[in-house]
Amino acid sequence: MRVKLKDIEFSSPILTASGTYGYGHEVRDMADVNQWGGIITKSVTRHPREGNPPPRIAETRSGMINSIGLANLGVEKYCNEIIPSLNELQTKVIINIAGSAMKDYLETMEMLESKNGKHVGYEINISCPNVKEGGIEFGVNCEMTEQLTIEMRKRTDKLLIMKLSPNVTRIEDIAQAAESGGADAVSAINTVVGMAIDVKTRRPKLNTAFGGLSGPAIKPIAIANVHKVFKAVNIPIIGIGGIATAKDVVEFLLAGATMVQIGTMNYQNPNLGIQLKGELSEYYSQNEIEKTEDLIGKVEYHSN
Amino acid sequence: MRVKLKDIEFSSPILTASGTYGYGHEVRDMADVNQWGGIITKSVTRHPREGNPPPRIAETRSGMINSIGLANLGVEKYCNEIIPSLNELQTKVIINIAGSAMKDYLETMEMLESKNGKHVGYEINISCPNVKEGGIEFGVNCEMTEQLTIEMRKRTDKLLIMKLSPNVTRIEDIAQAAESGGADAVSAINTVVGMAIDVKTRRPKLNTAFGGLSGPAIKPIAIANVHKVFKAVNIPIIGIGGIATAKDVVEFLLAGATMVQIGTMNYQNPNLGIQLKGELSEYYSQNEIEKTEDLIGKVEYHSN
Amino acid sequence: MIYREMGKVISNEEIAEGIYKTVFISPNISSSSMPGQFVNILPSLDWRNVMRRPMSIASQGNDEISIIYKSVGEGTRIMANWAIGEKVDLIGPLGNYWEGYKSSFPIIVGGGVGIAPILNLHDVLLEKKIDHCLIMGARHSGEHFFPHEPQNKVFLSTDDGSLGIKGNVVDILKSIYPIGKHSQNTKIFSCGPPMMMDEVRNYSNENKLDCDLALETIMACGFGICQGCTVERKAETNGVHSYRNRFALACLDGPIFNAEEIISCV
Amino acid sequence: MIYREMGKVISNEEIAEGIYKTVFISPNISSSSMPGQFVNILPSLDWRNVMRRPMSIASQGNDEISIIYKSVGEGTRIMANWAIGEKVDLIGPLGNYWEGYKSSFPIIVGGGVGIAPILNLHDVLLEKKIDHCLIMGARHSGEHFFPHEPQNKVFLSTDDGSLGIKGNVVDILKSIYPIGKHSQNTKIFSCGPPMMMDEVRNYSNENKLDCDLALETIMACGFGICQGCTVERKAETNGVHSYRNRFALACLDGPIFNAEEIISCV
Ligand SMILES: Cc1cc2nc3c(=O)[nH]c(=O)nc-3n(C[C@H](O)[C@H](O)[C@H](O)COP(=O)(O)OP(=O)(O)OC[C@H]3O[C@@H](n4cnc5c(N)ncnc54)[C@H](O)[C@@H]3O)c2cc1C
Ligand SMILES: Cc1cc2nc3c(=O)[nH]c(=O)nc-3n(C[C@H](O)[C@H](O)[C@H](O)COP(=O)(O)OP(=O)(O)OC[C@H]3O[C@@H](n4cnc5c(N)ncnc54)[C@H](O)[C@@H]3O)c2cc1C
Ligand SMILES: Cc1cc2nc3c(=O)[nH]c(=O)nc-3n(C[C@H](O)[C@H](O)[C@H](O)COP(=O)(O)O)c2cc1C
Ligand SMILES: Cc1cc2nc3c(=O)[nH]c(=O)nc-3n(C[C@H](O)[C@H](O)[C@H](O)COP(=O)(O)O)c2cc1C
Ligand code: FES
Ligand code: FES
Repeated sequence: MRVKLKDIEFSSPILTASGTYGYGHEVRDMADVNQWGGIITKSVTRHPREGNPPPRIAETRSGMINSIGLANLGVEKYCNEIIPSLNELQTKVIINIAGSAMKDYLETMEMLESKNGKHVGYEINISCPNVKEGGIEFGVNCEMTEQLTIEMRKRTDKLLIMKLSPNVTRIEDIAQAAESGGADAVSAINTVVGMAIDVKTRRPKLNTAFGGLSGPAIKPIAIANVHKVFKAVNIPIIGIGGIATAKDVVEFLLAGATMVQIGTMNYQNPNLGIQLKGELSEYYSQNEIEKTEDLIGKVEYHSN
Repeated sequence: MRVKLKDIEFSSPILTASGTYGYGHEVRDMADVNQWGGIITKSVTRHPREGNPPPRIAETRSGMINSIGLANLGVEKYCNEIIPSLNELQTKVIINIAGSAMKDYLETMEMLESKNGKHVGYEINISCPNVKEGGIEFGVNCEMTEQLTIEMRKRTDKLLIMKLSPNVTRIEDIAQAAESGGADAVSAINTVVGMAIDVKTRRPKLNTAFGGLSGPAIKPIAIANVHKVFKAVNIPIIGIGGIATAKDVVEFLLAGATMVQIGTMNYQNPNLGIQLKGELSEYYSQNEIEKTEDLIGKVEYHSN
Repeated sequence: MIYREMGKVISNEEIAEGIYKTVFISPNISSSSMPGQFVNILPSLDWRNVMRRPMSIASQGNDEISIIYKSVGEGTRIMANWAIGEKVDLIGPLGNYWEGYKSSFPIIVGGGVGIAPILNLHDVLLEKKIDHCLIMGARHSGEHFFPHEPQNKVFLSTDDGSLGIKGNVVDILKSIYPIGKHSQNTKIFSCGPPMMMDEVRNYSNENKLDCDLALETIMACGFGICQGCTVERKAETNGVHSYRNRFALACLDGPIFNAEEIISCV
Repeated sequence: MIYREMGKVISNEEIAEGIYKTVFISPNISSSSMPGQFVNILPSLDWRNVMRRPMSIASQGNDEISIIYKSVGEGTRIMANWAIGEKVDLIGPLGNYWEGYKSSFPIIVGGGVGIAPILNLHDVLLEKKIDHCLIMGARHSGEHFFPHEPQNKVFLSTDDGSLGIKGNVVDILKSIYPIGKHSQNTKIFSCGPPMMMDEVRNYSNENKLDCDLALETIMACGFGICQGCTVERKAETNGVHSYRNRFALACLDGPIFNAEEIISCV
């Protein structure tokens, strides 16, 4: 069950997905947070963000769409109010950073680096529209992704994970850009652009009209993207999208993921990642799998 | 319920999606095919194609993935064996054409045009890898899409509909390319790239590993794409993706579609399009909607 | 403390047209919950939607809790068919609770699916012998499951006049307590459909009454980790604001908000 | 003619460990179906998966049809819980049917979930008084619901020897009819798991016997419009081939294929 990213060992390959588990302490009554392989925190930005007006979420078939809008305290308060409580966690913590301009990302990381946080790394959410480039997301552009990765790399020796958007023609190109920029790993996928309309009121079910689709509905899209990236890069991949069962975790590993994250299904079952850790370990022993590496990328193509 | 595309009137805005209703006669025992607004036939290509080896389909949460591989008779046999039976249908027929090089598409259309088919138009599937361009799909490239549309336009006065792929960074750009190439309409979306792995056998659930995701799971993605295209072009849009209920049809109309297509759910209920026509007409009278145009694009944004 | 507990269904009945009441054995939630709080429910163990279904607690005590709900969609349809003995995955108690009723004359107003938290408060007020007025609205008599007893300050309204007073709950309010005719310490507690809540809020404003409203927003988690359940507050948005200042979370900061505090009831 | 018909469940029982038999009133399908054909089933009216579940018809006649199935997943779990009187959305009869049994000595071989179409054929052969041999395999006695009657040429096998002959169906075949010991007109009809079918095919080959196999592929529609249910045939692939030549459709061209004709049983 143990798995390593660079020199960091995680007790299980199962992490929380950013934005779906708060800062770890919200669920303490219902789950022993330290049993997760690690916690990836809600995106933090350079300045506080109040997020989008309601409604921010809507249910869809086997999934949901959201447009939370990166609501967060901003990195200053984060350093003072959140880091101390993260430091108390016994599991590995990865801080997710978002921004809308290169400068924001870099300043945010610099401030986080200047604190004595026990966090082991950063996950960089590059699916936010870049204001400077006229609203283009970093995550859809290879040069921007590579440049951002290079600059982030200069500023930290901790784990550096670039989180990829599926809303692109060729995710493998973006993954390669992250790799050549010096990322230690990539994670995939962030949410898929989606929209729903209430036919009664004729209003979009989200205030912002468009949002991000997540949950079991997108699992096949996530598996496809992970596998494409696996064929394109040599750094580890963290698989994300629709995980609900231990079989889903194995499916991501076979597709090429070294670790996975659980998002939407935490809302239904805040103990899911811990439960799946147990089920996965059972699966390993039943199928005589000694270590997670024996599964990673081990999908076997049909021969025709 | 009647709706027009250019000068062609359809008795209902509900069409069959290509590849999900054969050539119309397969279901004659269970559905009065002529009650559909129209039939869009399975993609035909220049040469016969045997399609991909099994397994070709797999179920996923609220959806399915497929890699049929455009199995079809080829346009010559199509002209001789299929067109005569299509000519007997009392509903409007649109022939879907696929290809892997410009030449294929054009020859296929020329041969179809040379027959006295009663079909009212063509839907062009541009989501197949272009062999000349090294496997890039027409549908992901603006210039290729525009060029193909221009050449197709020269060869027919019938309806010309370009079918858009969602597997691109900016679908609106491709839609604009189709519009400036002279398309009468665009349809969206084709399937979303997806993959699933059988954890027992470790084999991909599809022989080709990757396939296309369809069904209710993708509806939010389809609605988002239709709405993006609606904001970008002035030609009509035919909405496709996960339709299962009359409310779903209305949702697509509100998002900007003039007509819709039903795909995957035909497999469960081959009479669905006819049933939804009835339910839609009830919905119109209950909500005092006089004509379909009163719904098209009438989503009302939240005001903040 | 929030519990995730398998509640055992000990009764499940249609108590009015399309309105159901389920009683669970759920000791932890029962002993720790307060009127106004809610539970977040997995309608079935093979539930294929991603969201639980939040329901106010209608009563608690003796190891039991109850909920009262309208069958409006897929989840509530499954709930209406729960069998006796079935185990249901519950998370609760969640949210804040009714406060300030001890030092006031409470007028408590419920309608639509907003009757559960109001009935819960009513029971507590009866138990604590706090004089109060209960007003309940419905579309017609079939939707009521409670007697109209003006003598006990229990008033029912129906849109069609088929039971109690014809009109909506605010029509009743106005007829019993015309504008300006309130004692100083009257406080309104209300839960119901957004339109009704807006009217109740306007009435309270006109009467300069303190008013607490229990709002229903779409919720994914119910315990603060999705940030989806926001309610817009009249908070300063310029300057340095926290993310829960202007957009409060209905599951943590609510579901009960002071009427003065929020922008709208939708 | 293919019908979409609401079949009314008149019985639904567990006839062996995890194996269920359901009888429907379904007049149209009953009167038009032949042994070997199948129906495509919507497990419930609020079924949220996109595919129906194909099941062979185990018997037909008197306005009734029956199916026999193993509870292996979500759909069959719902089916196992159908109540008497429930209406189930069926499409059928679909596919081709067993042929060539009149002019032969049929050996019919079933195993796993492939017992329904074999039992159906058995019944027809009994009715038509056609002498034949029935061989049925299972893992252990609990999965059989039929007597082992060698005197009537009905042989059961179990992997663990707990009922009938220890071994698999091909072990039985070999023991009753050693290689080479067949009369000229023997024909094998078989349905079962892919591994078993492969062994049966090999046995038939060695004995130069005609052999028809009913295959189970994943199906979306069941009536020829999805092209998903392909079985690979030994057809020429060079030159001009039609799309149903090399890759036949199990729902239209099958589910029954001659063993010689196909590449593999998977
Ligand atoms: C704190 C809180 C307490 C509630 N208490 C009660 C109660 O005591 N009794 C009661 O009958 N209902 C209550 N509700 C509303 C209840 O949660 C919804 O009616 C229920 O979720 C609908 O589920 P469904 O699957 O049957 O409907 P769906 O098919 O999902 O939807 C039917 C309708 O219900 C609306 N809806 C769906 N989810 C929610 C939600 N989370 N909140 C509000 N509306 C929703 C949808 O927008 C739609 O219009 C409460 C909601 C909240 C947030
Ligand atoms: C023509 C035909 C006739 C059949 N007749 C019978 C029968 O008489 N009795 C019987 O018990 N079963 C029969 N099957 C198999 C039956 O369709 C599957 O067992 C059933 O669909 C599983 O549904 P589920 O939702 O319970 O399982 P799922 O949860 O969907 O899957 C469980 C397992 O069943 C497999 N499966 C799913 N769908 C199919 C399918 N369409 N065909 C084959 N395997 C599938 C899956 O790959 C998986 O391994 C037949 C299949 C075909 C194609
Ligand atoms: C409500 C919600 C909020 C999210 N917030 C963030 C975020 O702040 N930063 C981020 O990188 N991803 C965010 N995500 C995306 C998830 O981390 C994850 O990539 C996605 O939901 C797919 O996984 P899932 O299907 O398991 O949910 C959010 C997802 C949801 C549903
Ligand atoms: C089995 C299958 C085969 C398909 N074949 C074709 C095809 O030949 N040509 C084409 O343009 N689209 C094809 N499609 C895509 C559909 O026309 C449609 O765009 C897509 O399935 C989304 O709609 P749905 O969710 O309603 O199925 C196929 C889809 C399926 C499921
Ligand atoms: S419902 Fe998730 S934060 Fe309130
Ligand atoms: S199952 Fe659809 S074509 Fe055979």
